Amino acid sequence: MSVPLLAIGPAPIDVAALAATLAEEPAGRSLSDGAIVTFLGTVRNHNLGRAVQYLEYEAYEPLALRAFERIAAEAADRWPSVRLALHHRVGRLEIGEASIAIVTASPHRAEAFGACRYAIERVKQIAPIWKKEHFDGGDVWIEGAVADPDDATAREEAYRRACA
Amino acid sequence: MSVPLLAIGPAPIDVAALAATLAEEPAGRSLSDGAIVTFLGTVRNHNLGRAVQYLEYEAYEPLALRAFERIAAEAADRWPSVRLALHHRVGRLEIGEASIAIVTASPHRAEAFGACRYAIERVKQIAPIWKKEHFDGGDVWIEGAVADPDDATAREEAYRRACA
Amino acid sequence: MRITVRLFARLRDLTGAAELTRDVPAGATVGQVWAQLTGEFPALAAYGPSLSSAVNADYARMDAPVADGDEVAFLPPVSGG
Amino acid sequence: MRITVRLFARLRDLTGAAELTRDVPAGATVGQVWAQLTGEFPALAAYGPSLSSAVNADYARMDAPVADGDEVAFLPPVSGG
Repeated sequence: MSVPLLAIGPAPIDVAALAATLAEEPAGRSLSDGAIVTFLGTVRNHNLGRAVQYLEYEAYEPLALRAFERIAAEAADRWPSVRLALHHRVGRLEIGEASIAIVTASPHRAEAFGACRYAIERVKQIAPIWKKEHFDGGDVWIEGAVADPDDATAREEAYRRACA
Repeated sequence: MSVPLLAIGPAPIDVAALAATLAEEPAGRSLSDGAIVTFLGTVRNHNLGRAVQYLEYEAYEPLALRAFERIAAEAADRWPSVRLALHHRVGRLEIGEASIAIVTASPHRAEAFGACRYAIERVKQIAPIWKKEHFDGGDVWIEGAVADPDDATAREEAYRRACA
Repeated sequence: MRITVRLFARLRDLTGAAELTRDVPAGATVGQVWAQLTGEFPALAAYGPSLSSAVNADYARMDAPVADGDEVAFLPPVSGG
Repeated sequence: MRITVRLFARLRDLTGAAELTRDVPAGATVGQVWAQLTGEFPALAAYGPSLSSAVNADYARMDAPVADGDEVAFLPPVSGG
């Protein structure tokens, strides 16, 4: 089963399909990979002391896809040996479900780890996606980073967290 | 399907089963996890300029299991919020097959990434496992680190690579 | 000229609209569209300092020009992942 | 006293044996077992500086004592992962 390398939508994330696609494209390339790193972000039952019931993710999808393309390009620029796949889910997500999956493959592990961590940091910085937390007693939009893809300081912080 | 959290043996690694087990044990604990990081080490078709045909892994299995337990304990000591699963395969492995899978789960991503990277570094430092590379024209035992679990410098280096 | 305004997350809740059609003066910038919108929905004004914006699904700065038929989006701080 | 010696990877190839049974003097250390072994298989000697060892499947230093019936393992540099 082949899926796009970068995607956003309401379907549950199929990590195995994502990894399989990355293994197939481009043909034969994965034969030189020795390291595959996967990050899954999942819905926690608690946040900031609140008992979470479920999350609702909303996105500006065409811009989110462009942000993913930008992130993939930034990662390729810093780690040329790495191939990357990224799926983000939107809509209602129950506790334990995956909101995001990032898979990186590379000949060596340092690059795969670095690019995977970098990608999730950048998603949190610049992807136009929002989560509304429904907890016992109410709901609230979570507001994190002011999205600015050209902010060099934010990008540096993402590299720092990626240990790059 | 439930599998041991730490294991070594000739069976192909079932990452999905490994992740599922980690999600189930202890019961309910995974509900507070927001981050799951997986590392897969796979057999590359090239190494040091040689065209690799296949690898043969050999281990001192009971000591390898103890080394995995030690590594899990070291990770738990440094990252108490992280749960960890680790499977290593032995025997003949073809190009593209996984020799090792490490899965870490934690409420937050920094800890899951750190512990996962730490664990693979430590496996390469202290697990009594050897690979024989069969390449076009011959074979060679790969010899990496002198295994010494008490070597504080090696452990520090693993923390450093884990960006901890 | 006529543009489409897209609003997300709490901005959508505050205005009650995910999408609005508005007439703006020829030569207007993204910032002028925002100013017009905060005139109409004063509760939005608090988001001025933490706002991001896009034109036709591409990030754009507040001084970017807007053309007839454009889709202008305003984004509160993001929380994906 | 009688012990079992386990050899791995290239050490196994050099001796042609994964497992040996050997008699060693009472009170012998891991290091003395190794010395006896390199007497028998001189090709092993090169591994002295990069050797690890274990007694009964637990890492042990070269000065660790060995008891009757123990399994003593010698490990070349590792390459798992």
